[in-house]
Amino acid sequence: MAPQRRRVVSSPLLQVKHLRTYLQTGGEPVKAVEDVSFDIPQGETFCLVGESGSGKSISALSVIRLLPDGIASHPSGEIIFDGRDLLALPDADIRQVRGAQIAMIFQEPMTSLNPVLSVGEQIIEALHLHFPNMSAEEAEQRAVVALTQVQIPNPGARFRDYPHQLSGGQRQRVMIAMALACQPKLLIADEPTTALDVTVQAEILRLMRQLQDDTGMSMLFITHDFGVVAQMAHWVGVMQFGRLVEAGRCREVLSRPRHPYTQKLLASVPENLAKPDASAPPTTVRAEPVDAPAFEGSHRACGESSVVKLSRLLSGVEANGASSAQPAVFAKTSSGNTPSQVAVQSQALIQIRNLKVWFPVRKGLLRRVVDHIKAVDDVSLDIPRGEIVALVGESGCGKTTLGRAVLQLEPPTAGSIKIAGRELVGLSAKELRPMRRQMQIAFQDPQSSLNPRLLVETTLTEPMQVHGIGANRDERIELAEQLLDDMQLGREALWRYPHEFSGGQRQRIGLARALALNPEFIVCDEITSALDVSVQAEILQLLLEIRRRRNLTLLFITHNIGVVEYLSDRTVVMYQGKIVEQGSTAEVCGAPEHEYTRRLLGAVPRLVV
Amino acid sequence: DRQWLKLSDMQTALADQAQAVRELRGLAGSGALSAQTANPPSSQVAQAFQRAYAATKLADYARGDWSVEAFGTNLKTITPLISTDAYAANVQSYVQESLITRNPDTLAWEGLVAKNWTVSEDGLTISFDLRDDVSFSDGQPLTAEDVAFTFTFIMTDAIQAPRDRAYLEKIQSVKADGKDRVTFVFKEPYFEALSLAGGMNIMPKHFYEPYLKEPQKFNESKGLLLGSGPYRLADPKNWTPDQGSVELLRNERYWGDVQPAYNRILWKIIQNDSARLTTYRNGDIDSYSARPVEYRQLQNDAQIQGKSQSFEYMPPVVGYSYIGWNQIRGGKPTRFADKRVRQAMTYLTDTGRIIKDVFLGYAEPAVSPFGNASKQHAAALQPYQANLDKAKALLKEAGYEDRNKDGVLEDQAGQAFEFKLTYFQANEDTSRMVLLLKDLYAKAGVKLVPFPQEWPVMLENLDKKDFDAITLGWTSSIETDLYQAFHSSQAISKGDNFIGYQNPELDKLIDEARRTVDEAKRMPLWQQAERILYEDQPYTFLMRRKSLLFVDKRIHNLQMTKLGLNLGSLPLENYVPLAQQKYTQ
Amino acid sequence: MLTYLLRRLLLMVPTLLGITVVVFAVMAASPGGISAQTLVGGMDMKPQEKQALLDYYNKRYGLDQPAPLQYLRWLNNVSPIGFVDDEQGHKSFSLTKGMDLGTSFQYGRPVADILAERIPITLLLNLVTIPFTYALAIWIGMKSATERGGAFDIGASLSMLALWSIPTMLAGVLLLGFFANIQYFQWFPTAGLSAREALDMPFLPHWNDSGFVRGFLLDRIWHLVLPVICLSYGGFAALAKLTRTSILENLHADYARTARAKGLAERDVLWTHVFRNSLLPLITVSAGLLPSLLAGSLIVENIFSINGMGQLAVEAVKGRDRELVLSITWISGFLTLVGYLIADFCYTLADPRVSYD
Amino acid sequence: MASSPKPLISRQSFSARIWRRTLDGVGVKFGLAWVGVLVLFAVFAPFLANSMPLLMSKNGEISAPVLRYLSIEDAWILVAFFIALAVSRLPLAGGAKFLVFLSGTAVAALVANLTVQPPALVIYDDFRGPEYVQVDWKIMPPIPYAPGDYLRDLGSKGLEAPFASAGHTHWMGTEENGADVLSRMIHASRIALSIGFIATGIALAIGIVVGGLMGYFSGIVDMLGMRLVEIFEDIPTLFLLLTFVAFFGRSLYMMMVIIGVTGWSGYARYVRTEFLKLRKQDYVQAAIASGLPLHSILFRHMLPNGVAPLLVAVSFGVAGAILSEATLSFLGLGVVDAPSWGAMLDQAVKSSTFNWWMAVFPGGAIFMTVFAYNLIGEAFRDAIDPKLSRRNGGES
Ligand SMILES: Nc1ncnc2c1ncn2[C@@H]1O[C@H](COP(=O)(O)OP(=O)(O)OP(=O)(O)O)[C@@H](O)[C@H]1O
Ligand SMILES: Nc1ncnc2c1ncn2[C@@H]1O[C@H](COP(=O)(O)OP(=O)(O)OP(=O)(O)O)[C@@H](O)[C@H]1O
Ligand SMILES: [Mg+2]
Ligand SMILES: [Mg+2]
Repeated sequence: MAPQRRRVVSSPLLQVKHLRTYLQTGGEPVKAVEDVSFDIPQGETFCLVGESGSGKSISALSVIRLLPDGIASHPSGEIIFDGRDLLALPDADIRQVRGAQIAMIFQEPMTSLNPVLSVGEQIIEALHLHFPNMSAEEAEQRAVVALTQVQIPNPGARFRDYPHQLSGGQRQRVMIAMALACQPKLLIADEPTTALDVTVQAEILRLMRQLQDDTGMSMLFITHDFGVVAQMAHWVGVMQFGRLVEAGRCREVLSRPRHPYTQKLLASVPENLAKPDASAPPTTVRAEPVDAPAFEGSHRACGESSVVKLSRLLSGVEANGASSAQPAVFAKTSSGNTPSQVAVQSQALIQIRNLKVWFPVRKGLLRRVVDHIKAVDDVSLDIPRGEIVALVGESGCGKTTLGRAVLQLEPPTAGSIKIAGRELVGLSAKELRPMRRQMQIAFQDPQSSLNPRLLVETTLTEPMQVHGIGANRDERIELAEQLLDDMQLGREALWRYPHEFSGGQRQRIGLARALALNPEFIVCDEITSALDVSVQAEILQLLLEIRRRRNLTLLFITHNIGVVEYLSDRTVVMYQGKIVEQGSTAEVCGAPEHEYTRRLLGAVPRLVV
Repeated sequence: DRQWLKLSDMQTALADQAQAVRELRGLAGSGALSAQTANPPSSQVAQAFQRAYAATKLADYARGDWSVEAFGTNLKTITPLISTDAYAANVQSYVQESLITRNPDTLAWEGLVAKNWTVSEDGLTISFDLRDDVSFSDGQPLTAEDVAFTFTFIMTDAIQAPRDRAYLEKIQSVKADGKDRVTFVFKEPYFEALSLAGGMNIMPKHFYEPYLKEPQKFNESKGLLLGSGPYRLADPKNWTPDQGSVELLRNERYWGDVQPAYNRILWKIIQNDSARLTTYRNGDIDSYSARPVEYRQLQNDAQIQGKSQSFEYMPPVVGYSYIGWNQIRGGKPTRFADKRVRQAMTYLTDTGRIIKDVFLGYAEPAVSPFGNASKQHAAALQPYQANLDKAKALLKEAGYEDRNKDGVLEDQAGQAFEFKLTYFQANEDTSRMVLLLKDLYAKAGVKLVPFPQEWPVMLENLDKKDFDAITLGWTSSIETDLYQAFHSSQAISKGDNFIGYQNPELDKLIDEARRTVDEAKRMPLWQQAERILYEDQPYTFLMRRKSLLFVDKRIHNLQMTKLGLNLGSLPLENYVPLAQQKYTQ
Repeated sequence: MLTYLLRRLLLMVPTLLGITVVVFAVMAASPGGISAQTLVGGMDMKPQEKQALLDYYNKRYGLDQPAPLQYLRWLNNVSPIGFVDDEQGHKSFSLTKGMDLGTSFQYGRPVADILAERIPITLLLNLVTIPFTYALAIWIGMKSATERGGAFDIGASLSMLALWSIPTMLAGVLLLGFFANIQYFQWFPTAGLSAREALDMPFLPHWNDSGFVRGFLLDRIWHLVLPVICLSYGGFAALAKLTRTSILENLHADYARTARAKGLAERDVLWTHVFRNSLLPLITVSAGLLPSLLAGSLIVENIFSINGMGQLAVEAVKGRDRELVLSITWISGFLTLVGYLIADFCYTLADPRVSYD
Repeated sequence: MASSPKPLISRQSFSARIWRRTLDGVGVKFGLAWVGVLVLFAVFAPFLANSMPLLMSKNGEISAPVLRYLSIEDAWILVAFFIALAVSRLPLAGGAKFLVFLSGTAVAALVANLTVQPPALVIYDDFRGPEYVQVDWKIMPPIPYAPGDYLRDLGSKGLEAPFASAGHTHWMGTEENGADVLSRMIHASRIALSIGFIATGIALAIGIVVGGLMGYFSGIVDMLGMRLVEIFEDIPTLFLLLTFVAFFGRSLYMMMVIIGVTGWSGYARYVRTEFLKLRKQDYVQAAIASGLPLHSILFRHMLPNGVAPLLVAVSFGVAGAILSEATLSFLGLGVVDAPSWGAMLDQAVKSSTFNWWMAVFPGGAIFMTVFAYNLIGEAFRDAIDPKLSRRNGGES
């Protein structure tokens, strides 16, 4: 999906030559950008990719000179824009360039708009600034036009809305409208879609391409998603440790990466990840205390075995009836099962029936409940023992709530949840406590998922102690050390605090904590969403390995279809609190039945090489 | 008429004796038209106005300007009878007058509104002849009816004047015989009958009579004040405390033989001591009464000295302070019920030291309730001299010894001699004195625990007789009645003999003296009573404190009289010479 | 919005009841209570007269009844709806009986009158103080934030902290001693809220044949200078620090960066974008500032001889004046709560994100 | 890892980092130094300023009168100080250290109560009497006047300026009753330290429990809790103080308790908001999911993470409590006889003849102490929130 149109290249609009940006923050200066050079031709898009902290944003901010004066310095470099060296311009002149000729949009649509000014005011502000002679009505018209351009419905009315009244996608559109209002020659977009849903992302990306075609502007586009790169870029630059390690035509870089770092990055993309070795020894060799059916291990080991094929076939049947009432579907599914499949179903570790989690909306004098947010609405789902079930869906569709409800972190409004045949709903906190051993959860945000005040050791052994695992402290420490071994972390990590680890390492510790009680079932809530691709790849591989060794059952919540395809056995698609489709991953992703699933899959930017 | 209550309202300016003097005059009456003097000098000036008249003859005498003073607390009301504080009484003294007044030089009574008076043989009937030219500030003439009305008004139960009623209830009736003659009839002979009858502030009938129908309105009023005095309120009905000051205007209709000098009398309310002194420094108030420590320091302050005349004097009516030893607590006699213990405590209480260290010599030791200059006092009695050995001996005799060698005495039962001395918290000099006493008593192995209290709490404890010892002060008058504080009858529950002191011999003497109208016979009785008190030491009498006063130099004709300094005494004798006048209105 | 307001007002009821219950209980149990108060008024009375006075109080306030009953009686008097006695002594429920705050034991006057006298004075002080405090604090906070790390910032931060640490009474006495004293600088008056002469002057300053006449207004301002300084410096320092913090936070907010990317000059970023957002926390704080000024004024009122609520409150407590204390506490509590409510309401006006319904 | 450009591997714990960052400034060092000096004064007050000799020899017999006159409180504070010193050297975790210290001081208090029996009455004049003058040699404390020694025998009249008294030296003059101001200043540092810490400690304890419960449970608990908070916010502290003083007499401990009991509402609000935020944190959810007991969740997982910003409020609260004591003295409710800065400042403020030494020294000490606490609080706040600090550029 490369850009549809190419323009004849004259001279580059922007030339960055040997740019160095150092940041002074106390001790050693941070060499955020080291000797970076690239050109952006008129009307074309240059994509900067690279992992977090590689200097992408700083490069972009250097171009528009938005780095704080006090801390940033440029020991060398030139930024030639339209024949002028931006680095040499005085402040007053650079302000004329900013906004008018170079505009910038940022990653966080939630916070990048001033909450107390209406969106119209914020657009008009830019217009007034750069076209001082423009009358108020004209400015207003231009603003409405800009909003129309970015396809905001009913722009005349939206004009007076405040940012919080818009959805994330709409806000990002407003940002774009604001940037484009003065018809800049260069648009810098710093991860403009990272915070958005895939479906929304797809629309925004399409919109940006279209606007580029219409206006002929150039773009400096920053992302870390190669799928997005493939869609947007004419040119690609790959950054690592502040250096541009590789740059070139998009197609060439993606198909024939020369630098090892680029190669590594591309290999880490889930689509390109090697599936775990199918010939690995069956997990049954590891003695598990739980009554795991012997066939579980072989299930994965024989890859596309007959069972899987059969299940896919069957799930096709399910999918047909997916839009009708769920329980009925289930009845149908189970009734249509072959004997072996029935065995699997009846062995389902987690059985969810007609689960509802409604959040009351209270209003009025007495705070009476007038309505409900139906976060999870009548969901029935079986999670077979030993399988990885992926739960996908757009933001806010109720994935997290479902996961939390299964673990009884959110009291369900109605329905039943059974783990290994035991009912969870309605248990008191005290009765629940011993059950908690069997089910755990891991979270998305590596920052907040570990208690910053506790040693890793405490984090891992405290639950063990509560649940009486390990006879004494030494034994528990021993167990914790084994866990860290499993997680491919050094044993000495036990004696450190969470902040002393990188995001990926912390995510492993989070997993270790979840595993500490030796549970049968773990809910993984977007555990890789905040991570770079290469780190994500490591975590995913680790997860599969552990699953293999411990015969774990996972509910894997994500919205990354690549990850789903790589990891999961079954996929469940949620939409507005309901399950709209479920079945084996290959089938759901390969032949989506439901309209929404199709849309979701279509929106995923793919790295087509 | 002991008003120790007033001490509480004057917390910040306890030493403000100048005010006490004025207040006394307010109660006793002010100024008099001499009916006795047969031939007044050249002019027709009455005896009571003679001093004021003399002042007008001084070379630099001038009328005009204002007198500006400061009050230390906020006034709650200035309506007579219901007001309780000395400040209000001070204001009232400029507005209302009584029948007779004391001569500052001779202390003899002189007529003011009354021309002259006669006392019946038995002392039970007193008749006053009124001047016929007296009128209230609103122009209405003052007649005998008004005097009779005043009595009726006070005696009306609905009017909240229990205090005044308590004094006047010895009077049986007050009758107006025509316009100019009024007769008081007493129920029994009473030594202070004349001052009681003649000292009553005359309230205009036409002004106050309506409130007999609406007593509640009177009781809640803030500024209902009208009289025949030299000054008046601008609006006699509507003064309110939130004005933050009290201002009196010259009574243009004043009937007196001499018109006062000042155009206005103004009192500012300044609660904070240092603000008050600063205001005085800045010349915004005319006088400042200082605590001993301040006074001594200000003596060396050039700025103050440059603008002030300073006075230290002992007014004849100054109150005395004492430590009262509670003799009965919870129905049982305390250790202070033993006379020897009380005497020992007095020996330990080195008043000389207290006067020297705390009051810097600006006080004199008190022997008894009677002042040294009073005729009630027997000159032979000398204050107890501090004597540690005597005190120790007395205590030993009473059975106190340090039995466990911890430095504190114990009685036979092993109970340590430790007691709490209750005192009112807001007075610095008292706190200093208590700390000194603590150290003095410690030398004999007696442990004093200072116990400062808030006023209402202290009153409650007094009322319940729930204290070990207490230090307080009584105000005095020219002649002091012992009945209230020392008579056995007052020891019953709510009386003012809160220390539970009973001595039948003393009771008899007090009763006798109160009945004796003849001064020559009465005084020996008081002196006998004093001797008993001296021996018994129900109180340890501490001292009488001098008034320490700075007055702005622009105020002229300040003189010392037998009643103390004549600052603001009525009829007004002070004035500001033309050159120094500040206020023109 | 209306339901929100109503709800908030309803929630005040239990709080106010709670306050009065606590205060009443403490009052009832405290020594030197009401009965002692009657003693103060009746020191020179004879026993039977005291008894009569006590009877009068008993009848009026039901002092002989158990405390809970007394409380209910008080509550009934104070609440705008409740039971009334008609001539025959029958109780009937009335919706229009009005509030009766009772009569102060100490002053012998209706509490409402006393409050009506004092509240305007305190209000005047606060009304003058608050804008003054805010304006200066915001200016200083803003300047230090924009010049962060500079000499002004460090100097201002330190002096704000130092100001905050000065005991009010010391400041008051020093101000009085140096700026209202003939020995140093007699620039300001020592006591009260206006000079006697000024009461006779016209309102505005003007010239007449005897020279310049400062007029009532100027005189009042002149009297207010020192008390207002004393009253405000502490809160002012705290506010300045808060402003600085808040502006710093917003200077680095994402939307500020967006504004800069538009090409706005730093000054415009500050004024059009940062400033309004930074004011939001100040609104919350201002709710608490109001009652704190009311309470803090006791010392200032004493030093500068101003008859405000602070003095009244202390006098009332010291005199165990139950009706007065109760009224002052519940009214100030009520005002505090209303202050919070107003602050929240202002917040909705200032911040479009917040809405109550 | 490419994603972590700065190797964050450091051995410091979170609190140690905050502490280090807090200490990293001139102001806070000054503040801590001042508080440290106060602590030393408080602990060694009886040896620094007292009327009796530290050591003397009479007829060849050597005695230490200071020790004989040491009060129970003196002894207890001394022992507690040394226990604290010793414990800080022990290789124990923070919590354990604190426990050891607490139990140690509790035992010390008990022992002191049983063993220390100073004379019930001290007559300071005697120390200048023959018994203590006719000695072979004696060592006096640097300031040879006890705080309660009103120098009666020397005829001190009180309120004498520094060095103005004849025959005896007073570095900071004498106060109203004639006692040495410096001596009282030194002894009063105890009140200054303890009133701040104990009052704030009480307020904090109540605030944390109430606020924590409100924040964790929310719902109806929160509603009721908030009403309670509002009630306590609206009842004037002064009112309670006046009443309680009438109840129980004046005592320092009473004051601390009342300032504490009435001051918790702010902390409760604070903790509540903090807990409402923390409750949603993943690690708290994880703790719940692990089936940890409530007290562990509240006090181990939530409190330590919510307490840092609270501590800032505390340091300002400590400063505020000291000012409260001064205000109380202004109202005439201060402690009697016991030395206190507030009471001394009050003497300066109340006396109309402005005695500068009474204002400058106690007023200065109050100012310095409050300022020191405020500096510490400020530095602490900066350390917690690096965006606001003057030193760091802040990561925009
Ligand atoms: N304000 C700052 N102060 C100091 N260092 C900074 C600051 N901002 C960024 N850095 C450092 O500069 C380097 C480059 O950061 P930059 O924001 O450009 O990374 P990035 O490639 O945009 O990463 P991401 O994908 O996470 O946005 C990083 O090491 C970062 O830690
Ligand atoms: N405690 C709550 N109270 C009220 N509404 C809630 C609550 N928690 C979640 N919701 C609502 O329930 C819906 C589902 O939320 P949920 O967090 O489960 O979505 P999600 O699918 O996990 O989204 P994302 O991908 O963004 O994490 C959302 O509309 C959310 O606003
Ligand atoms: Mg970035
Ligand atoms: Mg989610």
